[in-house]
Amino acid sequence: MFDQINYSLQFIKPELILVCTLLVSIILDLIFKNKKIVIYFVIAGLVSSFVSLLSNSNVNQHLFFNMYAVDPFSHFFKIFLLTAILGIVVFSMFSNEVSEIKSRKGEFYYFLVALTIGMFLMSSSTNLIMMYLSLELTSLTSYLLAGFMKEEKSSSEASLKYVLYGAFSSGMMIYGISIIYGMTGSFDIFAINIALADGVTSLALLISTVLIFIGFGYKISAVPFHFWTPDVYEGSPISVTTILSVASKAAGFSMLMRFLKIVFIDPYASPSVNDWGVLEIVPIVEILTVLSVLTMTLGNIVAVWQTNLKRLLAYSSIAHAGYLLLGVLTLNNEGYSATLIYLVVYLFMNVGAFLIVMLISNKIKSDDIDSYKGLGMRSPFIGITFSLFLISLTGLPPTAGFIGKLYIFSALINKEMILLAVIGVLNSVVSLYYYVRIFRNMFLRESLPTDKEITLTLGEKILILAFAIPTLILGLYFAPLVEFAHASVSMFAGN
Amino acid sequence: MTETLLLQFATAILFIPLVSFLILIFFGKKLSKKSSLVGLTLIGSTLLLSLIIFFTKLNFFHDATIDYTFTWVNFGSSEITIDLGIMIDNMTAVMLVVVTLVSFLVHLFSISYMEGDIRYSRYFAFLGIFSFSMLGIILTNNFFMMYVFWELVGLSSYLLIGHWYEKTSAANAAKKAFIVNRVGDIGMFTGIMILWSTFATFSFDEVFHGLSLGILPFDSTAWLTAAGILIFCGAVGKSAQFPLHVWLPDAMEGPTPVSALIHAATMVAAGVYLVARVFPLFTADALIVIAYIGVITAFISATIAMAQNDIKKVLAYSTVSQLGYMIMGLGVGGFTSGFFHLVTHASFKAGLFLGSGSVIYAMHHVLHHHNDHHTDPQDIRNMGGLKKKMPITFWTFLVFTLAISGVPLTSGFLSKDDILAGTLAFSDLTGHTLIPIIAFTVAGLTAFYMFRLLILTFFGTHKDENRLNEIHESPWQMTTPLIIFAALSFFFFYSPSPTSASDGWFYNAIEKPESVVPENVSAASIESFEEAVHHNHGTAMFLSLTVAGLGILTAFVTYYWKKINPEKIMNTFPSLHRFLSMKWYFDEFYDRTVIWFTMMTAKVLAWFDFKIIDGIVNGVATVSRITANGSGKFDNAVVDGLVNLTAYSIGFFGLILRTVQTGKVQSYLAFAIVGALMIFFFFN
Amino acid sequence: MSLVVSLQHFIFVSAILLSLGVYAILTRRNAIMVLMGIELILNSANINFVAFSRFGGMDVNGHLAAIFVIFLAACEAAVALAIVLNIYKQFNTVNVDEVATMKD
Amino acid sequence: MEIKYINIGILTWITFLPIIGMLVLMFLPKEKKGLVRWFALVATLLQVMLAVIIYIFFDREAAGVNNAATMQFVERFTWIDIKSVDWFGRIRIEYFLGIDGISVPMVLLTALISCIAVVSSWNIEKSVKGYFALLLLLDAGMMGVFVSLDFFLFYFFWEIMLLPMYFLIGIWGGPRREYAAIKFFIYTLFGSVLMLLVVIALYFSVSVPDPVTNELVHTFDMLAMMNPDNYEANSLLVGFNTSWRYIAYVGLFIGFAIKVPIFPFHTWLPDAHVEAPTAISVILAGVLLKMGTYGLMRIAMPIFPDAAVHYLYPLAFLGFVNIVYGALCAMAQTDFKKLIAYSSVSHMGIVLLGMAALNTQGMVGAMFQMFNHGTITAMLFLIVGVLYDRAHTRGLNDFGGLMNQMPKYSAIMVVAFFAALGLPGLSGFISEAFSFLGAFQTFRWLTIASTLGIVLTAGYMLWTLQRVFFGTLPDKWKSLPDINNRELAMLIPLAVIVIILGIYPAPILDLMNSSANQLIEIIKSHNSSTLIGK
Amino acid sequence: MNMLSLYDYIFYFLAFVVIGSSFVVVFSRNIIYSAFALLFTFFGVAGFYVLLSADFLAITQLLIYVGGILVLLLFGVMLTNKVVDVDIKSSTIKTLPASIISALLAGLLCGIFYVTNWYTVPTNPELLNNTTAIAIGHAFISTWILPFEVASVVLLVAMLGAVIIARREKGPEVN
Repeated sequence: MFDQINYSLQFIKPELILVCTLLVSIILDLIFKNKKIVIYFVIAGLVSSFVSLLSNSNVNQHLFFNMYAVDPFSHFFKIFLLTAILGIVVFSMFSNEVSEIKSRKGEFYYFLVALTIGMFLMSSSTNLIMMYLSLELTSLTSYLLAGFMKEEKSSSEASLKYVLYGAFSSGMMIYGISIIYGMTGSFDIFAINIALADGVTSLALLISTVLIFIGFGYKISAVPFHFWTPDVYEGSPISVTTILSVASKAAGFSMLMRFLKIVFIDPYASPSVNDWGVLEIVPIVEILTVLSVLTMTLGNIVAVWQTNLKRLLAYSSIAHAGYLLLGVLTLNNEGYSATLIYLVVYLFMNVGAFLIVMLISNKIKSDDIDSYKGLGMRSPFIGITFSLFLISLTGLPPTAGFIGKLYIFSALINKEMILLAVIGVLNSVVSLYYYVRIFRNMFLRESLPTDKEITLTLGEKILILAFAIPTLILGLYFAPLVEFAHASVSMFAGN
Repeated sequence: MTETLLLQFATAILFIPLVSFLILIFFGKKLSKKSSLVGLTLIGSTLLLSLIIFFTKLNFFHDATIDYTFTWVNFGSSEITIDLGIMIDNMTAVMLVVVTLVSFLVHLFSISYMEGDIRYSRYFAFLGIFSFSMLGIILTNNFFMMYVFWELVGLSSYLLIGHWYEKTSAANAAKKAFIVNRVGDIGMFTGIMILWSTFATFSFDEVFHGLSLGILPFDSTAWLTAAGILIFCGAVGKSAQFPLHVWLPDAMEGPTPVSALIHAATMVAAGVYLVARVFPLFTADALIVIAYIGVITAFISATIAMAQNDIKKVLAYSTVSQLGYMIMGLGVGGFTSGFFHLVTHASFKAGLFLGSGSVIYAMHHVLHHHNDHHTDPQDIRNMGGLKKKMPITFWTFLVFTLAISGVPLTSGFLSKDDILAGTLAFSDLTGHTLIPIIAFTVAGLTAFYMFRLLILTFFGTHKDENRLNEIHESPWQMTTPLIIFAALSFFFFYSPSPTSASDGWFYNAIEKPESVVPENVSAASIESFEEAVHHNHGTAMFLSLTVAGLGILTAFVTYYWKKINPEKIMNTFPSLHRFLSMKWYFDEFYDRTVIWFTMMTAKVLAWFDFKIIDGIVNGVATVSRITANGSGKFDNAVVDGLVNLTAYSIGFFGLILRTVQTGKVQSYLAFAIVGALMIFFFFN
Repeated sequence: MSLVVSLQHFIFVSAILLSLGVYAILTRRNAIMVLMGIELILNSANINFVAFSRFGGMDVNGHLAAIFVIFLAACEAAVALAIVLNIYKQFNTVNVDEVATMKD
Repeated sequence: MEIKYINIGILTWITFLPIIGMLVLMFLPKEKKGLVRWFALVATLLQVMLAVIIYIFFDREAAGVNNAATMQFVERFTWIDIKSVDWFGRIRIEYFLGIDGISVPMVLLTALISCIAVVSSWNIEKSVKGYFALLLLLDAGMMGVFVSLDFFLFYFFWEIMLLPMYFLIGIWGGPRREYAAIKFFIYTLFGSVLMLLVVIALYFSVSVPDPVTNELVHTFDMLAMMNPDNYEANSLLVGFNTSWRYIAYVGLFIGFAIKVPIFPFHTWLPDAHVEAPTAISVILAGVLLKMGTYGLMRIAMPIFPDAAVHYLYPLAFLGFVNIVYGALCAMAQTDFKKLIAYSSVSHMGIVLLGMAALNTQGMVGAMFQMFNHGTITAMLFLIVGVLYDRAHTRGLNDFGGLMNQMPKYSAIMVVAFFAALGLPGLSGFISEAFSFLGAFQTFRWLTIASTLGIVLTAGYMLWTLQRVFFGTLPDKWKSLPDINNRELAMLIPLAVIVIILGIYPAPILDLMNSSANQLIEIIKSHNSSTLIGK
Repeated sequence: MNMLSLYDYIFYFLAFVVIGSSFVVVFSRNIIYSAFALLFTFFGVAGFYVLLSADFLAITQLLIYVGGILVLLLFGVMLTNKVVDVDIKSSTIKTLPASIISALLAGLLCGIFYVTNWYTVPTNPELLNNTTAIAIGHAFISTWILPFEVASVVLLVAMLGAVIIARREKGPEVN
């Protein structure tokens, strides 16, 4: 028994390092007035976790009595999440919102570490209670981060809405879990899978799936569980919004994908690459299809009406969740790998876009789309890089966004879900409407004479480029990304 | 003199006018006055070469067809190629002389006529390009080039009619000429398409050869007839046949020498030439259509000519009428006579126009001298008594008038008589008796209105004696062509006998080609037709002399001796007179039907395009706009971006959906749980 | 021992409790009342866990799950109340529908 | 044929030269506008030189189309090769360039029109650097479309053009530029996303053996897609005359039709043209519209010969509608640019008609019409631009009597107008005539109906000529200067090409003959092929 | 049919307590009443646990729910209401749609639960009479060690977070 625990421990070094980082930085934050020390310690902790993570690349282990899996799939997400969090930590250092709250600055960063731990756990959990726990860890930290600027009404409001919505959703989810437990007598998703395959069929399964999906749907902001998203994205500090739209959404997807793959796939079917053999007990693909179509369509067409850029990006990120779900619902290796590819691509373009919104918001104190008039001419660097991110979000070559969409639609077409693919591409046409409005304001409209020149520091420029260059490069040369994504899901093929 | 040399000459004839055009268009400004000399010299040289070809061909290669072909476009396989080339047969040789001669004389005439014109050099340049295209039509041995030059002739006609483009009427006339011609050309092009789809060649010879082997377009004689009629459409346009004749009278807006050259002698005759060229492929039905078109044209325009007062308009309608004659002649099967009338008509009609040009020139000078810009120098009612002041013009004009009226000893008598004989023969053979009846009526009408013109212009008294005294004869550059044309209007140039053309060299050289269409749809054979013509020759001559005489007599009675008051007759039949003077209301008819319809369609479609296709369902747009305005959140810029139905509805639904986002977290939760329940029930 | 009271009885109670929780969440304007509703939901889930555990061969896993839910309920309540207090500071109200400055 | 400079093939050079130019341009100082302009001109002139080299060395006999061996100036490298997981199969995207008779006229046209567009942009004063940078990017995109043989690459270039175009219209355009720009953007994106789906579907249906390992590799190679033997059994698009193939063809068709534009997808065109600056109108009409028909010829028809044959009549019918509808709409316009825009709709209809004929004359006619329309319409837009620069209005009814005021200008304009209305002796005639001749053999009545367009075109063209040049000169235009040397420099080459090709079209026809025949062969022969995948 | 045993009576009593008190929680206009009614609900649930032989859990329920959460909630009520104020009542909104939703949910769940074939295993009666604390303790340090440790991190974060959000900041107060 202790052997098992000892054995398991060697594979969770990255998580352990993060926990230590969290604990030490709490202490450091109490000791030192200079919060920079905490920040650098957090960065160091994240980096060392990253380094130790790299040694795990070929591990495929079920640990802690099947509670936890360290495998290529979770490995992919952990690398993804650490990259995102590291980026956002650096990003936050440039944020006025965060630096203005001097007294709680250190806390902000160690909460980021806690969030990372939560997301790590989400991506690796193979037990429903573990999933619920890690989801709650992530959520709690997110509520706190969203309300971090507690003197600001919008931030407080965001955190209230978030916490109520989140608590409700997780409550429904745990109720759903309880029903599943009642039917299968287990929390272990593998065991549940076997039980389901052995002939548990009932309406209760459907209702519990739907209830569990409330939890997942809330995490990935899928329609109709997305309602918190625009308000929380708008009210939170931009760096937190970025985390929510990228990292925590990715973590949600990792959990959802693992859950779907393990629970709803026929364990006795001979494994096939393109068809995992979905158990016919719950119309899971249909449910996902409806969710996905609703999500991307609603996200896009409501985004058309937004004038606040954070809110616009919030709706756009809802729409992107819809695209991601398209990849998930194919329930095969290809679709899963396409989702992973899209997530990576989305990381760069979305964080880049938020970064620019934040920098502009720092300088001109406005997120309104009208304040972007003439920006492209006043500040060509911002104009060009922002355009790049927006093109990528639209999904046009030569940017990474195109590659992401390409793989998603490839997966759909290969599964002969043509109609869904058509809906997907038409949605990306709709999305052009509102992205183009930003171009238009930046380049086609004249700026007011009162508008100041926006100058960026070298650090800011480098940070923007750190997101812009991958966005471009991945559009031109994406083989490593695709290989990585394939490798990460290929463990599912054998089952 | 070898065939090769002849071909080289022919090529030279074709390109010399082009060279003239290029020189004058690029260096015209520098040459200024000398441009006319350049043009004259170059066209003179073509005349010389044409004469050489003419005599050589008729004397040494009488029965040969000299032909040169090269591959112009190769579609990557040897099976389909487009071959172009030129050919010289007797018809070509005759036409070459006619065209270059008229062209040369018109050049000569224009030197003084156009003096002082602001675009003097450009005028001669355009004459050059006209000559080029006209000669192209004559020399070609295939349909493709025929069509190409056909259109180019249309272009030069357009440019020359629009020479004084500052005048709206001139610009309109030019446009009308081009477009009406194009309508005919489309028919011709369609005809050519039919032949090309069948034979994959444009060459006349090869098409005829194919037909004579029994290959029919789309295996049907109907399509063959259609092809013939469609190609004839080209002639309808260019030769101003009913119903496309409306452009020619308007074309008189161009300078008078141009009218003489293009709109009387050569270009309009191209249609006749075309019909003659492709004569073998006409079926009997096609020929009947052609004959009727010709005779209807002749009749309509003759009646209109009677009621016109503008000297050039009268001549224009007379031209249309005579062209109708030629077409009719060909249609009834009188191949040689129809073509012969083309040649004789060229000289006397060119002469008539130049004569009228001379008169107008004189009138214009006088009016100009008196600063009178109200009196129309072309209105015959303002003329009269010019006989003494302009003797050369008068005497030559008289010769032309006699010739066109078909008075014996003139060339016109020879050709016209033969055509009339042909119509009689045709009615004998086919029973279409209406054709000869109208043909003879038209002969009488022609004599009447031509003498009316002559009398009103040259006889009688001028309204204003003082002004009459200032009128004087035109310079030699203008009278010389008149004299030459007058000379050419006598019979001896064409035939030793004043009564029978068939003895002359012309009938010897130009023979009716054998039809290549299948026998059951072919017209009467040459022998039977010749037989019938011969049989009717005497009758025709007698009748034609009678009607011509009657016509002349009526003219003299009415306008010279004034025994009949034309005003009175007009007042008796006012509507008839208005009908004739308004040219049978053809223009009005077209304006209110075809053109109106086209413009309306265009406008409706443009509206449709703008409103419907583009801004599909404004209703949705409006709803969205009203809703949005009401809520005060309308983003004008967004609606700008939303251009059509989809966009509007997307916006609209977006607008509705966003109202769900109330900001109240409990309603969010309610929606979430309702959503979850709906998913459950949906998939239950 | 044969029981009239079966598994169904317990989970019916739990279902009713859940619905009442949902009702509270949807209707009560006071944020703290909403939190109470959430507690009801969590309790209903717990009843399920324990009941299933009892009738599923006294499986201790169900109990553990319930314990974790109780843990998390406590954590959540702490955080949520902190946020509600902060809201009260900012908005001077804890009525959820009045805290709605952000909307479309 | 391989011509290499510094180990890079000529097609890469001709495609990426503008991008190099653009990058260098970015580093030029903003203030030196003259330098920027000259630099852009040099870049495009170099491109023209390369085009001339291609023209000279192009092998007229090699057919290409679906045969990689007879493609010319081929450059083929693996761009992306993913072989990590066996379950996915190998993914290979190639950098595959090559040209044949279908593309070479377009390459020449693109180089020429781009260069002329630079010259005509000389008087742009607003953000000169940005303008020329975008123009060069656009140029590269267009060239890339015409030289790519890998569908992925093709799509890549196809989409790359959208953004520069959007900005060029949106920033430097007329009063309603924003509207026009977004309309263009949305419309074309709509078309291209459908195309993307078809590309993906094709990709999964086609596989070729790897030359080294002999394993089957999915490929974006267009030429492989044209070979029915390469379709995998049970794949979506295998076989002939299946409904999926029809759907895929229609998807591609819509993508291309929007670019052409084919009725009823044409409404972006008048707006885009009217609002775009002159040079952009020239590029739009001269090159961009051709991409649609090029795509149909090069991609849609040979890949889906069965569907192409099946939808031949609708294609021809749309051609007819375009011809007549465009002409009628043009007739009702009072805006000079709009008139020409609609005339483009009409003229592109002829391309469709010729293409649908599926015989040598028709196909060659259509290809030639693409080239000719490029030169002629470019001239027309330049002419409007010249006038607009001076008079600042494009209302046809505002003018009159300019013939005497601007004689040189008028002369050029007359040439352009008569070329546009298909006067023999000018290049437009030949292509129209060939298209009609070809179409007549296949669609008798439709072609006869379409000839109506010839008359209508003459009608509105001459009417326009009259309204602008004839009649009396309004007083306000008494001081309009005649065309200057720069403007002549851009118009005369086009006029010369129009005239020379009008007399002797062989220099261009020779380039495309064998490819056209091959193309027809491919489309017609599909019925004899019985293989249903492997 | 068996006679109702004591066990059953207790069950019905507790069910009455749980549902009745939670009705009060939900429908009471006075928030204080609601809070106290919640106390009974929690007790009732704890009673259920006892009925279901979950002794450890019943204790935990009492300790944490009653001793912790409920107190916390009461504090919250007190802090956000001026006690002397009459505004301690909490009004309700949108009762009709909410009733429909809730009724639907309850009906749906009960209906489904009624027909569902649950995972049931005959229970060893010995287990019912023994305390579960030992088994739970074992599980916590063996199979459930990871969730156990994670829960500690969650608690830490929640504690810190609650403090950070709720504490008063230096500087001008908003109130």
